[in-house]
Amino acid sequence: TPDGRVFAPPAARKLARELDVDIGEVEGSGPGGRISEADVRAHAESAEVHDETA
Amino acid sequence: MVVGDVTTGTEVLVIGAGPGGYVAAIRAAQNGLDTTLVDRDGYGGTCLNYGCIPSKALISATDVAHDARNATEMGVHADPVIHTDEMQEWKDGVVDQLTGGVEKLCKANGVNLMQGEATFVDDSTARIAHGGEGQGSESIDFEHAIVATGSRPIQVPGFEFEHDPIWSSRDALEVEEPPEKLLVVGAGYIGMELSTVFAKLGVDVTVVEMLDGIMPGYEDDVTRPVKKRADELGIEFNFGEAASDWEETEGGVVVTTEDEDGAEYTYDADKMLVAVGRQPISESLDPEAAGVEVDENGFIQTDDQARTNVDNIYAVGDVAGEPMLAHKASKEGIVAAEVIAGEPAALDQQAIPAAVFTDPEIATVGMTEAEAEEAGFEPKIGQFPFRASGRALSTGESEGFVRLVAEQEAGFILGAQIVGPEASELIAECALAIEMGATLEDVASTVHTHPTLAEAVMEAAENANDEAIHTLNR
Amino acid sequence: MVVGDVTTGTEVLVIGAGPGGYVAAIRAAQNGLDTTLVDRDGYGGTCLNYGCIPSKALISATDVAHDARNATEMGVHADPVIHTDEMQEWKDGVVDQLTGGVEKLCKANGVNLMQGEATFVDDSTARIAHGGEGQGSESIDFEHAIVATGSRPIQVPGFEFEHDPIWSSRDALEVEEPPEKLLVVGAGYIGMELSTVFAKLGVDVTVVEMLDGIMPGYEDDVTRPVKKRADELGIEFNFGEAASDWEETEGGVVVTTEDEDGAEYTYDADKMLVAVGRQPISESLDPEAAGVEVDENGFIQTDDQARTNVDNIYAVGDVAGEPMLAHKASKEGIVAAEVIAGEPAALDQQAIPAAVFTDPEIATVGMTEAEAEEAGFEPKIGQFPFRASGRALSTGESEGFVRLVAEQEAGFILGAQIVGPEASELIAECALAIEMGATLEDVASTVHTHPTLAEAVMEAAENANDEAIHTLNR
Ligand SMILES: Cc1cc2nc3c(=O)[nH]c(=O)nc-3n(C[C@H](O)[C@H](O)[C@H](O)COP(=O)(O)OP(=O)(O)OC[C@H]3O[C@@H](n4cnc5c(N)ncnc54)[C@H](O)[C@@H]3O)c2cc1C
Ligand SMILES: Cc1cc2nc3c(=O)[nH]c(=O)nc-3n(C[C@H](O)[C@H](O)[C@H](O)COP(=O)(O)OP(=O)(O)OC[C@H]3O[C@@H](n4cnc5c(N)ncnc54)[C@H](O)[C@@H]3O)c2cc1C
Repeated sequence: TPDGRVFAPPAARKLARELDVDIGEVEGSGPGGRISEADVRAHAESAEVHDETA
Repeated sequence: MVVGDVTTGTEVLVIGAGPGGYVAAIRAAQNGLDTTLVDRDGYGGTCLNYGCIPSKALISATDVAHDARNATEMGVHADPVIHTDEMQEWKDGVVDQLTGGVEKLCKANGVNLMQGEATFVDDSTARIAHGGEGQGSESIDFEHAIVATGSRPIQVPGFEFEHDPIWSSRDALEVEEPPEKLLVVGAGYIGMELSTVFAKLGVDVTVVEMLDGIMPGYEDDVTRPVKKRADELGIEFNFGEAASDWEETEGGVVVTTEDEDGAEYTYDADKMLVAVGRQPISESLDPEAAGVEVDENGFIQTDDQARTNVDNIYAVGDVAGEPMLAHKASKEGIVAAEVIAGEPAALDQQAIPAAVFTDPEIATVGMTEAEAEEAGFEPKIGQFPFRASGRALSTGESEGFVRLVAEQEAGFILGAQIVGPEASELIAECALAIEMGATLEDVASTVHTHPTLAEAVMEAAENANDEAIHTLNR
Repeated sequence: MVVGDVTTGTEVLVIGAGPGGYVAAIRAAQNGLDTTLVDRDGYGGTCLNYGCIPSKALISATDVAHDARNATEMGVHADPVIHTDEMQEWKDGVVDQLTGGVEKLCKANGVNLMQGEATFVDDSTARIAHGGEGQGSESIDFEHAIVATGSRPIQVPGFEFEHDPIWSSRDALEVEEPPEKLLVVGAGYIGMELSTVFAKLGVDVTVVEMLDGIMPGYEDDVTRPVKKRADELGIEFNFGEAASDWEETEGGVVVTTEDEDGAEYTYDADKMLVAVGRQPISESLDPEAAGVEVDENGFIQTDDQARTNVDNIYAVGDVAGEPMLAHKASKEGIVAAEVIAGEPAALDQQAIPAAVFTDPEIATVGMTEAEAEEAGFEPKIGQFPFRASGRALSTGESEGFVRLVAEQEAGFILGAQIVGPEASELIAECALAIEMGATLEDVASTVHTHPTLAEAVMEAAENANDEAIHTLNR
């Protein structure tokens, strides 16, 4: 988005902080790319997989 | 007698018991932190004692009378009389109940309460000066401090509040006998809320404002219904003038104002209310002693965790900058307390709503159309006028509208502007929509109870998508 | 003169111009469909003419008077008088403005309007019988039909509304001269709303109800504040009795009721309002002629696209089943129109809110705690009492509470029950929360304007998570 805003509910934003995920890098599966908690979790898990395989 | 010096210790010292401080203290204690809350004045701060609550109480009381007086169209005939002393007593009762509640809640959550003025000694010690009988002071060591010292009304040089006929908002809220003529300097939200109260009390109110309209932060069409209602109430406005001088007369004042070109005007009044803004309170605390930086306006700069430049010191509420609103103070207080407790909290809200309790109310959240454009969005606008709302018509108040601002592609809602009945309540749904990343379609698809004012939010969303039922889509 | 038979054609025939039908017609026309809307009575249906709107108008007018009469605590002294004839005139003006608006909106969107009673001939033809002067009838061919014929008050055998002292809700809403004593049979929401209006008009109101409390669909603690207020208004309740007989006296009635054990009681009154529920209107339309099935209660069964058992015929609103609410009718109308237009619409809403405009108001959406348990959830409950709300106290109305029901794990909000000031408006945020799949944390993290009643929704969410600031968490 033009102002760098991420469309994600507060709980998803908080989860991202908890999991140390940069929410700006999460791909949202909701309408218009809205990010859900599940998206944040999936991103965190795939990041872990990357870390392990790297 | 001066009490000797004792030093105590606390994990979290919260300075100031307004909506920033007391909320921070309660949340800190809920998180298991040993917490001390100190205030030199009443629990609840400006908001509960001299701000939000007393002003809203007087607005409600005068509204009940005003509504009854203006309901002949509905077949209701009444000639209400307001006994200002009783109204004040009731208002004080409401304030006492709430401030007493704050005290109880603090205690129930295990917050240590302290009465006194805090001054930093260094970044881990403060001195608390007790006023009143048992005068004296004590030192307190802290691991973390939360500064929540709030704000005070700005004084115009020469128009200091110690002069009897010159009122601050606090003085105005305590009036037992309304003046016949009141001059209000400043048409910001506090000036407008109070002008309305006094006009409804039958006072002859004149407003002088330096800028060229009321509540300049808001869009013209948003303030227009408020200006119109104020005109109907007989409030007289003089824009483009600044108060420059005053003189006491028998039992009143003559105030001189000046316009841009230096032309002078004079106004007779019994009292004069100066409401030209508020400024942070930080000096008595001596933040510099703790190494905390204060900007040229007296505000303490903080990051998105409410932290100052000093690692273990936080600042929240009015002293930490705009918007100077109670709920912004509380939000920051919660975040500061949670960060101290080690939780992943942050001031990550997309938007902070604001309400003005004028007649009719104004409430906004997030971006205006212009702000959305500036931010690089191509905004999509939806609007619904209350005159097309069955609920608004059936309550006899149908001025105003709901406007939603969304981004073009997915229709994510970016902002809302509401002027009209219960605007302050209706904005809650809009704020949730923004935080949730809701789209116009989400709001339009949510079933809204009939007949309610909240349907206007749904219709505005439909209107943005050219699908409104109860207004033409253009 | 009988006008000769003409056959016209339309893509979509909408039968009934209430909130189900007129909304369906407007949306169908917006979608480019050639649409005809027929009603045998006024545009706006029951809701605008004899239901939601007139009842809410009378509630508002009597509230203004009642509030002023009960504001001495606030220092407001008034002795309002209500001129019922003027109140009726005002109410009629509101109704006319809205029904006129519906007509204009239909025309502006290109809907063909027709006056008359529709009867199905088969699944692609209806006959429209015109009443009044230009009597006669015409045939109309349709590709799709939307049945939106609404409902009527249930008549208790022997207590038919044609008897002068026996009122339906419609009669009650048109009263120019309030009776001295009114007996209300039925303590459902319509009975309670109207009892309150009449009590506030100074009428001596007695309510008789077969069940053992008011508004039995709601939880006890939700109706309690309403019952308490009704008691304070002097309304007398007699539960566990059913009206069994009545007799006319000079200028009034004596009504006999019977309890479970057959014991009889009698009540004197000037008028008697029977408000024991509503039933669908389908017979005049002859749905069977089109092959549309009607269940034993007269409701037309529909699927989640508002479609009946006949492919090109839809049914929406009261005739299509519970909940019999205007906004449910409108939602179904929109879905039917969109499905006909080939859009992927469905009645997929998670919840339909409902409001009762008693004093105080009740509003609910989604599941109660018991319903959540039944559905297999382990519900998490959060509650906030309005007596701890600064806004509620500062308006002088602090009865009631907000309750949120959520599921245990993620905290998804499943339902809300609100009783108290502006409950009908506050439920909008809760409905959006449910539709968005918001969690308790989402609502708690959304900044809510201070001081507002909507803060109670946020505090209830915090309370469910043991994090409320302004109430104790247990
Ligand atoms: C007339 C009026 C109406 C208002 N209406 C609204 C409204 O409707 N909605 C809204 O959101 N906002 C409203 N506000 C603004 C609102 O009151 C403030 O935003 C809010 O009070 C800020 O909270 P705070 O905790 O930052 O500070 P404050 O509430 O100002 O509290 C600060 C506290 O700190 C104490 N203090 C200061 N220095 C020291 C020290 N050195 N040692 C110990 N204690 C100290 C003070 O005594 C005070 O109690 C209104 C304000 C006014 C004046
Ligand atoms: C006193 C009262 C208060 C109420 N308050 C509320 C409230 O606050 N909120 C709420 O949501 N609901 C309320 N309701 C319920 C609400 O009025 C109904 O749910 C709503 O009107 C249903 O809409 P509808 O379109 O299905 O039917 P209706 O509004 O009943 O409209 C049906 C229309 O169909 C016409 N019609 C019927 N048969 C034919 C035919 N054969 N040919 C042509 N026309 C025909 C009728 O003339 C009528 O105009 C209230 C009801 C009452 C009585």
